[in-house]
Amino acid sequence: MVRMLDVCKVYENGTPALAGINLRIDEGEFVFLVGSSASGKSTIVKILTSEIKMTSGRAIVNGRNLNRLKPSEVPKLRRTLGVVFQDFRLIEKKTVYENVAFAMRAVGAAPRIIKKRVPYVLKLVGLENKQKSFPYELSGGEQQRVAVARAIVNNPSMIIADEPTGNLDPKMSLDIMVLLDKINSLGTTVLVVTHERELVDSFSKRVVAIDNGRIISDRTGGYYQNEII
Amino acid sequence: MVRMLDVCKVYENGTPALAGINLRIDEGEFVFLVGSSASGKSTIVKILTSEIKMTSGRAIVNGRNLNRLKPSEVPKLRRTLGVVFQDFRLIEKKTVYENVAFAMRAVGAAPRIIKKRVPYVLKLVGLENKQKSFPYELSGGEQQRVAVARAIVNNPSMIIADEPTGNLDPKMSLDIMVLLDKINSLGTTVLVVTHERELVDSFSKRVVAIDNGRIISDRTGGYYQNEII
Amino acid sequence: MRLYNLSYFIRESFESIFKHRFMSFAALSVITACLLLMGSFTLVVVNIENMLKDIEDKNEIIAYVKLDYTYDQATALEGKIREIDDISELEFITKERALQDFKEKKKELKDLLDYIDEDNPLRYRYRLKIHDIRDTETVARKLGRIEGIDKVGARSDITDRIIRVRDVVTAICVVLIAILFLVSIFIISNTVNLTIFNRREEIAIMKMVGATDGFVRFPFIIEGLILGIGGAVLSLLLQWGIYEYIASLVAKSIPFFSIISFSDILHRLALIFFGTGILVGGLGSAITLRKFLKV
Amino acid sequence: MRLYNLSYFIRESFESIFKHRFMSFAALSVITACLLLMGSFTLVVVNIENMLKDIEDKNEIIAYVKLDYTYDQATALEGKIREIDDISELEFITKERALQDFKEKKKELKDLLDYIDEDNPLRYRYRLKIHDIRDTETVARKLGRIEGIDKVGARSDITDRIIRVRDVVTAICVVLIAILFLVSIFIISNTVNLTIFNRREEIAIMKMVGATDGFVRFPFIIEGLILGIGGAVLSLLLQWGIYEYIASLVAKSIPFFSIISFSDILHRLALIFFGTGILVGGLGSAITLRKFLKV
Ligand SMILES: Nc1ncnc2c1ncn2[C@@H]1O[C@H](COP(=O)(O)OP(=O)(O)OP(=O)(O)O)[C@@H](O)[C@H]1O
Ligand SMILES: Nc1ncnc2c1ncn2[C@@H]1O[C@H](COP(=O)(O)OP(=O)(O)OP(=O)(O)O)[C@@H](O)[C@H]1O
Ligand SMILES: [Mg+2]
Ligand SMILES: [Mg+2]
Repeated sequence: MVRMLDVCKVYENGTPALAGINLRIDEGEFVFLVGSSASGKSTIVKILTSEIKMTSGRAIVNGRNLNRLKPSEVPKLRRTLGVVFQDFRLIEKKTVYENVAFAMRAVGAAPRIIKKRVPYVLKLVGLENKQKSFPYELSGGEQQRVAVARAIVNNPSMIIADEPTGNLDPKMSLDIMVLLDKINSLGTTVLVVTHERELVDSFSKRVVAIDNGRIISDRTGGYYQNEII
Repeated sequence: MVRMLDVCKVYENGTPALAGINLRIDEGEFVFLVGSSASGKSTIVKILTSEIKMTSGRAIVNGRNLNRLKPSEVPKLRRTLGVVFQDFRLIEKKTVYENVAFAMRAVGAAPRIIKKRVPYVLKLVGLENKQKSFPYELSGGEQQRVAVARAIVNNPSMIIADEPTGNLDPKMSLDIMVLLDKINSLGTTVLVVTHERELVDSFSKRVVAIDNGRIISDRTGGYYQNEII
Repeated sequence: MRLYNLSYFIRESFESIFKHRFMSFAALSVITACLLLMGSFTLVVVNIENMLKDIEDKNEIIAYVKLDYTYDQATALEGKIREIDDISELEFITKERALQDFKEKKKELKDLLDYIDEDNPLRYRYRLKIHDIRDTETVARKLGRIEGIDKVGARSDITDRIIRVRDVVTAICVVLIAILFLVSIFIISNTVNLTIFNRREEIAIMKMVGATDGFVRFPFIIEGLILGIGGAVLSLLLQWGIYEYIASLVAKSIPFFSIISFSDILHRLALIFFGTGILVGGLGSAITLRKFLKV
Repeated sequence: MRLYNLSYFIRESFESIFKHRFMSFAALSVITACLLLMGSFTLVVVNIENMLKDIEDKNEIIAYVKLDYTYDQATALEGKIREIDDISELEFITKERALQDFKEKKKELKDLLDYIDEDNPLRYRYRLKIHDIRDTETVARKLGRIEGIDKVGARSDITDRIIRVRDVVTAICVVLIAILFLVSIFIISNTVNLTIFNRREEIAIMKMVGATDGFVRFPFIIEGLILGIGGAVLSLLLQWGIYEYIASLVAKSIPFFSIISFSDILHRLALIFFGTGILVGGLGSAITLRKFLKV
C-alpha cells in the first residue's frame, strides 16, 4: 500500500529526480511503473524502501509514515516489503541459499521453516540446482532470479521489483511475471518497474508512466499499444 | 575477428557452460548472440576477452591465438576490443568522464585527443550532462550507457557487447543499436549479446542462437519471427 | 533473542572469519603483533624495576654508637632502634668485626692496622636496611635523636641518585608504555576498521533486506571477539617462548642479574592481553559498525 | 614512458589518496604510529648505550710503583707505560696525594692516619683509563710486566660485570628493536595490503579495459611512496617534540644523566624513517599489487 503526495527529490549533487509525484497504490493492486531511462523510477523505489529521503512531500508505505520514520523503525518497514533491486545486491560471500535464507533470518523465521521455504522459492525461479553457488558463479539472469527469490521468500505484503527481468530471456521474463501475478492474486501488492513493452502489454494491468520526474500517464491495460515510436 | 574451434568450458566448481562451440565471425560482421538465461553467452564473451580460460578447444581473436597468449600480451588483445560488460564494471571512484578517459589513457592516447574524444562519445550515448557524475549517482540505464561509451571510445577493431540494453527503454535501446550498426558500417566487427527479441528482429543481421552451451541456430535475419512461445 | 539465533550468530561468525580469511588473517596477525609488542615492553619494564629494587636493597644505613659505650650499653640500643618504623633489617656489629672487615677491604693497610689491634679506634655500630629507600633521611634523623647514637652514615647522596634515576626511569617507562598501548590499540582498531570498511556493502545489503542493526552487528562483534581472543592466546604463547629464551640467555651471561620468572607475571600479562583483545576486537567492531549501519 | 603519462600518474596518485581518504588516513596513521614506535625505542636504546659508556669512562686502572722507588724513578716509568696501546688517560699520583685522598675518604681514621704522616706506607701510583673496557685485563698484564710496577689494581670483577651487563643490554635491545622493526614493517605492509585489497575490483576493471600491469601499478606505487614519505615526515616531527619534552623532564630531575641531543641522532633517525617509509610504502604496494593484477 502506497500513498505519495507531491513527493520531490533533488539529489545532493543538485540533480532533480522527482518533481512532484502523486501516487496511490491500494492493497492488492498490481502496477507497472514505466518510463525512459533516468526518468526517476528507481528514485521512487528508493524512497519507498527508505533507502533515500525525499526532499519534500509526504509518503506512506504499508501504513508507515515515511516522513516520521525513526531509524529503528526502518527495518520494520523493510520487512513488510520484498524488493528486487535493479543491481541485484546479492551478498558476495554467501551462497544462493544463504542469500535467500538471510532475508528470512532477518525477519526472525525459525530454522525449520527456512529449511523448507528457501528451496521451494528457489525452485519457483528455476534455480533448484544453484543453491550452493556463489553469486559470482552465476550468469546475469541467474543472479537476477536470486534477487527475485529473495524478494518473495518472506511473503511480504508488498513486492517492489526494479527491472526484475532486464537480464532474462523473453520466456523466463514471462515466467517471472506470471509468478508475480500469481502472488498478487493471493493478495500481495506488486509494483514492477520495467522497460519491456511486450511484457507490459501482455498483462492487462495498471500502468503508471513517468517522465522527467513527473507522472505523465496512469491507466489500465495496453500502455504501449497506443504509442508510436 | 573470431575463430572458435570446439571450445568447451567447465567451471572450477564443475558447472559445464560450453560444450563445443564452433564460431567464425569475420572482420566487419555484425552478429547477435541470443539464447536463454545461463545458456553460456557471457562465458563466450569472457573467453574472447581472455577473462577466463577455455577448458579445451582453440580460439583466435583479432589474430591472436588465445591458447598461446602470454600474460603480457593480454592487455594488447584487450586494446583491440571494446567490451560492454553485463555488469557494467565502472570504476566506482572515478567520474563518468574519467571512466571513459581511463580506457583511452590505457591505450596510450594523447591528452589532447582524449579531451576531444570523450565528450563526443558521451554525447553519442546521451550523457553529455553527466560527465562529472560518479557511477553511484547514475540511474541503471545511464551506467549502462557509460559502459557502451567506454567500449566504443578507442575505435576498437571489434566491439563485444554483453546485454548492452537490458536497462534501457525501447527507444534508447534502438538508438544504441543504431549507433553500433553505424560503427559497424565503418568497418568495426560487432558482437551483441541480447535478449530483446524486438530489437533483434528490427535488424536484418546474422543471429547465432545458443542453448545449453551449444550453437543451435546460425542464420541471418528475423530469428524470433519463426519462433512461437 | 531466540536460541536458534544465537547458534546462527556463532556459526555465522566462524564461517565469516573463514570466508574473509585474507582480512581475518590480517586482523589476527596485527592483534598478535601489537600484543606481543606491548608484552615485550611490559616484561622489560618489569625487569628493570625489579633490578632497581635489587639495587635499593643493597643500600644500607650505618648507625654508629658513641665511642665510650660499652658492649652492653651498645646492644641495649637495639630496642629503641627497632621502635622506628620502616626498618626491614637490623644487624649489630662489634668493634672487632668492624676492624676485621676494614682490614679485609683495605689489605694494603693491613700491616699498619695490625698494630692498632689492641687500641681499636672503631665504634660499635648497627647496620640497617629500610623498606622504602625514600625514607632514608627521616630514618637517619630519627636515629640521630636516639641517646647513645653518635653519628649516622646514610649515603643519602647515592640514595638520592638512585631515587631520582628510578623515578625518571619509571616515568619514561610509563610514557613509553602509554604510547605503545595507545598506538597498539589505535593500530588494532584501525585494522578492524579497514576490515569492516571492506564489508560495508555486505552490511548495507543486510540492512536493505530488513535486518536490524543488532542482527547485523552481533556476528561482527562475535567475530571481533574470536579474533581478539585468538590473538591474545597466540601472542601469549609466543611471548612465553621468546621470554624464556631471552631469560635463559641472560641467566647464562649475567648470573647476578635476577630475571623475574614468566609465571610470576603470567596473570598480569594475560589480563592485559585478553583485556585488550576483547576490548578492541569486540568493542572496536561494535563502534566501527555504527558508521556503516546507517543505511 | 611519455611525459604526459608521468604527469597523469602523479595527479592520479594525489587524487586517489583523496578519494580513498578513509583508507589513506588509515595507512598514513599506521605508518606514522609504527615509525614513532621504532623511533622512540631507538632513542631509548641510544641513550642507554650512552649511559653505559659514561659508566665505563669512570672505570680506572691503578698501577702501583714499587715501594722503594724514589720520586724520580717513579716518574721515569711514564714513558714505558705510555708505550702500551689503548690508554686514553694517564695520571701520576704521589704518595702524599694518595694519603691525602685516603684520609679524605676515610675521615673516621683521620686521627690514626695523622700520626703516620712522616712514615707514609703508601706507594707512588699511576691512574689510567683505557679506550675499550674489554682490554682491561690485557693492559693490566702489560703493566705488570713493566720493571718497577709492583702491583696493578684493575677492578676486573666490576669491569667484567659492566661488560657483561652492557653486552646483555645490547643484545636485548637488538632483539627488541629487531622484533619492533619486523612487527612495524609487518603491520604497515598489512595495512597497505588491506587498502589495496579494498581496491581489487578497481584494479580488475582497469586490467579489463586493456591497461598493462605497469600502467595500473604506477599510480599505486607513487601513492604508497607519498603516504610512506608523509608518514616519515609526520613521525619525525612528532618524535622531535616528544623527545625534547622528555629530555627536558629528565634534565630537570637527573642532571647527572647526560641525554643525547636530538640533532645528534636526527640523521640516523631520518634514515630509518624515510628508508622504512619508502620501502614499505612503495615497494610494499608494488609487491602486494602483483596478487591482484592477475586478471
Ligand atoms: N545518488 C544519486 N545522486 C545524484 N543523482 C542521482 C542519484 N541517483 C540517481 N540520480 C539521477 O536521478 C535521475 C533519476 O534516476 P533514477 O535512477 O531514478 O532513474 P530510472 O528511472 O531508474 O532510470 P533507469 O531506467 O535508467 O534505471 C537521473 O538523472 C540520475 O542521474
Ligand atoms: N564463475 C563461474 N563459476 C561457476 N559457474 C559459472 C560461473 N560463471 C557462470 N557459471 C555458470 O555457467 C553457465 C553459463 O553462464 P553464462 O554467464 O555464460 O550464461 P549467460 O548465457 O550469460 O546467461 P545470462 O543471459 O543469464 O547472463 C550458468 O549455468 C552459470 O551458472
Ligand atoms: Mg533505475
Ligand atoms: Mg550473461
